[in-house]
Amino acid sequence: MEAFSKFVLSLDRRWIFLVLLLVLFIPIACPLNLPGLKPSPGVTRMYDFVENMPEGSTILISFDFDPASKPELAPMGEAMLRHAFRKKLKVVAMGLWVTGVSLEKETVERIAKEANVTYGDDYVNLGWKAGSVAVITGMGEDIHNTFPTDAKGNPVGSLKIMQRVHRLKDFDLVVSLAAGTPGIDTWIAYGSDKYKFKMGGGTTAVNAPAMSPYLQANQLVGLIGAMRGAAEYEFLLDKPGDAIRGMDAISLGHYLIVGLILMGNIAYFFTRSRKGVAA
Amino acid sequence: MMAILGVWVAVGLTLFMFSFLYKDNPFYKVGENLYVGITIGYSLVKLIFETWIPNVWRVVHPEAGVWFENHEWWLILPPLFLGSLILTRFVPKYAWLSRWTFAFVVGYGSGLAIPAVQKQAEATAHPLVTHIESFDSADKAATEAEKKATDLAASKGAGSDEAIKARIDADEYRERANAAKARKDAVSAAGARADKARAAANDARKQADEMAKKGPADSEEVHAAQKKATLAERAAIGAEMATWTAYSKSEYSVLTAWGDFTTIVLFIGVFSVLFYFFFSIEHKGPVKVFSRLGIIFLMIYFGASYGYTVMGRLSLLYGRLVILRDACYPSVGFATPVLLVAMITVLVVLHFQNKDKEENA
Amino acid sequence: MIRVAAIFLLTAAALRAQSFEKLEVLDAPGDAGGAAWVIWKRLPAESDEEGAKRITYVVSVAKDATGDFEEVARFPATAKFMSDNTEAFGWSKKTADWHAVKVDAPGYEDGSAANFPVYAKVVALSAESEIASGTASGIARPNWLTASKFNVFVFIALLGGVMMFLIARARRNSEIFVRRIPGLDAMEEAIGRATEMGKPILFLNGLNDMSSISTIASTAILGQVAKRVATYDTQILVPCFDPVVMAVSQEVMREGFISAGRPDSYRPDSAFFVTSDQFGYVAAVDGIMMREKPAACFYMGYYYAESLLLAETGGTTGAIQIAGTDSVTQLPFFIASCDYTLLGEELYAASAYLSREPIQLGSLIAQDWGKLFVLAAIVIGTVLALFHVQTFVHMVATY
Amino acid sequence: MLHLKRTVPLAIAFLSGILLLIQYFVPHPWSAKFLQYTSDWQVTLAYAALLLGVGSLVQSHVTKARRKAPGWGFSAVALAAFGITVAMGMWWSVHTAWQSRTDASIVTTGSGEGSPLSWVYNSLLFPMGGAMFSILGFFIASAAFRAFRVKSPEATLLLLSAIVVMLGQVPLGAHLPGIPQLSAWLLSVPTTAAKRAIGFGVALGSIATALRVIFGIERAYLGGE
Repeated sequence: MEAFSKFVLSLDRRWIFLVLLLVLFIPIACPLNLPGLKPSPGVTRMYDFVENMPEGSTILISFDFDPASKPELAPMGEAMLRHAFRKKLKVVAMGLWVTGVSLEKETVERIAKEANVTYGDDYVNLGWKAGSVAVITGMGEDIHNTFPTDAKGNPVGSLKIMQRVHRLKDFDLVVSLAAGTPGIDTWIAYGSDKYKFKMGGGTTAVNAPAMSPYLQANQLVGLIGAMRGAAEYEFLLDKPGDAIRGMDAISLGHYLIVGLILMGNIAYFFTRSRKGVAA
Repeated sequence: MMAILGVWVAVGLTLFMFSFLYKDNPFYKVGENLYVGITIGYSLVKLIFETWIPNVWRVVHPEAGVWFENHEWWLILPPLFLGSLILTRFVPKYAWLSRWTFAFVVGYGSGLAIPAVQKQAEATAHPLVTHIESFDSADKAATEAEKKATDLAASKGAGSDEAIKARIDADEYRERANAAKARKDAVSAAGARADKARAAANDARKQADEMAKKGPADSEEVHAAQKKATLAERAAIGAEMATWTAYSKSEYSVLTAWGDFTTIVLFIGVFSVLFYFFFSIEHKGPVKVFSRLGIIFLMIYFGASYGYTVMGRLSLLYGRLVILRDACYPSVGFATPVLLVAMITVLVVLHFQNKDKEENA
Repeated sequence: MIRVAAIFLLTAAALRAQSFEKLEVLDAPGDAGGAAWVIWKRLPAESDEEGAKRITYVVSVAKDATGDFEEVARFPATAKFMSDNTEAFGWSKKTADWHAVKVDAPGYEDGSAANFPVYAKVVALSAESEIASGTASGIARPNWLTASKFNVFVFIALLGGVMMFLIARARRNSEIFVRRIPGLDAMEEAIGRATEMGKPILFLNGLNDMSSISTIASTAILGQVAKRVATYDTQILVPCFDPVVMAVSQEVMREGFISAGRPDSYRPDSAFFVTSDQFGYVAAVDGIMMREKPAACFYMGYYYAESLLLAETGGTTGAIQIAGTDSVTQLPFFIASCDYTLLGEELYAASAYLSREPIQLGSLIAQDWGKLFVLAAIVIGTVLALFHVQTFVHMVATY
Repeated sequence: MLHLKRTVPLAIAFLSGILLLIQYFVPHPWSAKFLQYTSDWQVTLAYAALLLGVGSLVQSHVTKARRKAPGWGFSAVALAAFGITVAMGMWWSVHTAWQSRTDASIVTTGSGEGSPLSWVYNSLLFPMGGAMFSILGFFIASAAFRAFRVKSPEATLLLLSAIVVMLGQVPLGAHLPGIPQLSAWLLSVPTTAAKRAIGFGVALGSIATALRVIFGIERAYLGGE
């Protein structure tokens, strides 16, 4: 026991780094699907809303984040796209953050390819346009005016989905996956409050507490909070992805830290009691 | 080509910075100095094009100046003057002139800070014990007040001050009675919703069980039905909880008592922590009891906040690792493994070299 | 049924028989201009709730008496009273008898400092009839004072007054008791240890610029530290996040060395600029820590997410670490990784505590009086709230 | 001379402080304008401040490199990185301005979309910043290991509340009886109380410090003679 205490108390912190690195890497290498995920009300409400949308409804997903928030928000986008394509909904994607344009494009194309849907008929990518608030209010009046062409340069009027939607009100659901401002609050203040459409949201751990009042006030049909929320959505969707893996990794990280603290205290306890006897 | 180069550079620099976790080493030093050099260069360029040109240059050369449209041109003189004073620091003899600018900056910050912090001082004053008025008593009080108002209006005239006052009082009582009624109604409404949700959940569960009995228990439909039942049950529990919440708002219950307890704890916490911070009294006697209580609150706060942040920090780290994983594939030329192996090799060689040096010395 | 019909007829009759007693247009007090209040006394027909429910008010405004009146508000008589707008009309009970609607002056532009005339009309509609008021007018003007911030002014004036009084008293009688602050006592010890070990001291001013109060406080502490460093003849490193903070640090340290009587050992390049990028700064400072292996690290001022990156690296070099910050979110990390942490306002108290100058200590005691005031306010407010008396809360509320 | 060194700066601090303070109580549009101008001045002042910073950086690295002090090569890296970044930014804006001489507004694109600096930002600054930031993940583990020990009753509370909240965060913890509720309660009640009290103290302390600056009692920032 003495040897153990000595070892633990003089443990070089670099060993902790190495173990933490391995623990976080395990789920990346091979998925674990740790049990215990319990969907929160916000995520359940969001999932149920999409689940109950009739086939052929249109949904707008706005990717309002940059690569820094990718681990938390990109999985939400993937899960929602998968869900929408599975329910045969028509998806329009866009983004308000210029730094997130390429990420948005890559995500949408990858999931569309996976779901085997066709561009223009099943999904459209409008891309990014400068102005945030002006973009939202412009889309509230006339989307074709705000986005004359899509991200690929096609005239928007030539796309089948876009012939059905002309203003934000025409969408059955608008979702903003946002890492800050412009984001959910911008969409609510300048969009849904004024033009009256259904809004859903996804956000990072840091921003989630600030957004939850919108959920309580029913200004959002649902709210996905942080990587945990994304994992819960994937769980409801029955399609484990990056978020569930991430949640596994982060859970393991938490267990490791708690374990380290306990181990340190056991070691500390033994050295202390020994000293007590000696004194 | 530029994109792949970008990936290699990004992965390499990430690994350079991470190598600090092992120990200070040449890779980290390169990364660190690159970082410092680039950030200063970057902010200098941004400053020139985003501050100097629009705010200063354009005012002197009015083409499409942003400032020029919004401000009078002479308004750039004070900042130009104060800015030049900062530059006197390059001339030691006149360096003291820069103090004028510091005085402006510090004074400005102080003047701005005073009202800004005032906003925090909104009081924590809440009743420590919730008093919930039942509808019956509120209704009684309202009826009485209304009668009094009518009587006064009859005896002293509707326009008299006393009558107006009585009428306003009566309105207030009536409002309170209406609120009590709304609370009462909310309980029964929530109860009805909960019953409905529970029934739906039972139905869903039954259906799922039947399906499992009939068909192969492992089929996808059964899974879906079971999942649906679980979700419905969860919704029912939520609805039942909502009934409870509504109930505890309409009558004093365990939940209300818990709320009061929370308010009292909050009150004691604010009180004792503020007490801990007093500078002019020594921490002994009853003061010690309070300040120790304050320390307890502080410790819980520190622990809880620390624990709460772990999630966010690990997510960040995980995100970086995913980026490193994404650079493992052939499409980007195996950037992560190649760079990792190369770096480890160099570090091992350096380690042995240093060891030799130490032994020779 | 008969009762309802009777009330209905009565109201209709009453409304027909009455007219607007008083209608006024008032400048909205304490604003930047462009807004006015249209107020009028409740009609007698509103005397009971049923009657009030039947009346709808329509308010319209215009630029001049003959101009086009534009409808700006339409609402039932059960809503919009003066008493709902306490920031403008105060808490008197009488205000419940007046309706009040805030209107924008026609033609007003944001930021305009001119006066705008407002002409207003009100019409009371019921199913049976409608009565129109006459036209009232007023001027919407920008104001120089606001009453709603008066409590803030009183509080600041009180605190300033108490501070001046205590400073004056401290000048006469320099015996002032201040409790021990272990973190600050440890500073002296840490500087001594650094001298013994022949290693430098690292002092950080935080990541805010010079206009932030935390930075002002941290440079004041640096002055005290520099004095001791000069006496002990220790080396000090001050990597800065902001160039102005760097220059101020140099001035402060020079003064410290001079007052310790060793102006010749002051080296201006001991305070130097690193970069104004958050993590670039951290990378460089962490590097300095690993190479210079300081005997003591002082983290004073305001910090963001980098707190733990700095303090955890400093901890592994074996330095004594003392942090002081008013950044509430970062305190837990300093607590976990530093030997001593000055919590919140202790940072502001530090330079007074270290300098032991009576004037400074006097102002420190003023902070205690302020806290006493806040404590008293909370207790009084809580007791009154128990009896549903809101007056006190109204007095301290900020707008 | 002493007046210029001492009295004038104290007067400037007093004036700017008191004017900004009065500004808060004056709703008139001119007051808002005054606030806007003075805060714009702060932004413009930054140009001179940064030049001071650049001077300090170049000076310290050049001395190191010239003296060939140990590790001077790394100083050369920093200087080169600085020089190349500035050169690239300047070249790009001059280049684009030349190409579209008719449109003067294009001159502001020193770091705009598609420029070399935006590549530098995405491929160099962003990964390095992200990597430094994510090192926090490692440090939060090692700091917890070293700091959270049952050394005293207070330290025990620190440790217990940290563990409860950590367990409350992970999915499995939600199944431990009482943990999620306790965790939420700790975060909402004692935490709020402590934060609020610290906030009061900080507010009072900064008002007091600000008043000291305005009235010239706190003058350390001005240095000595």
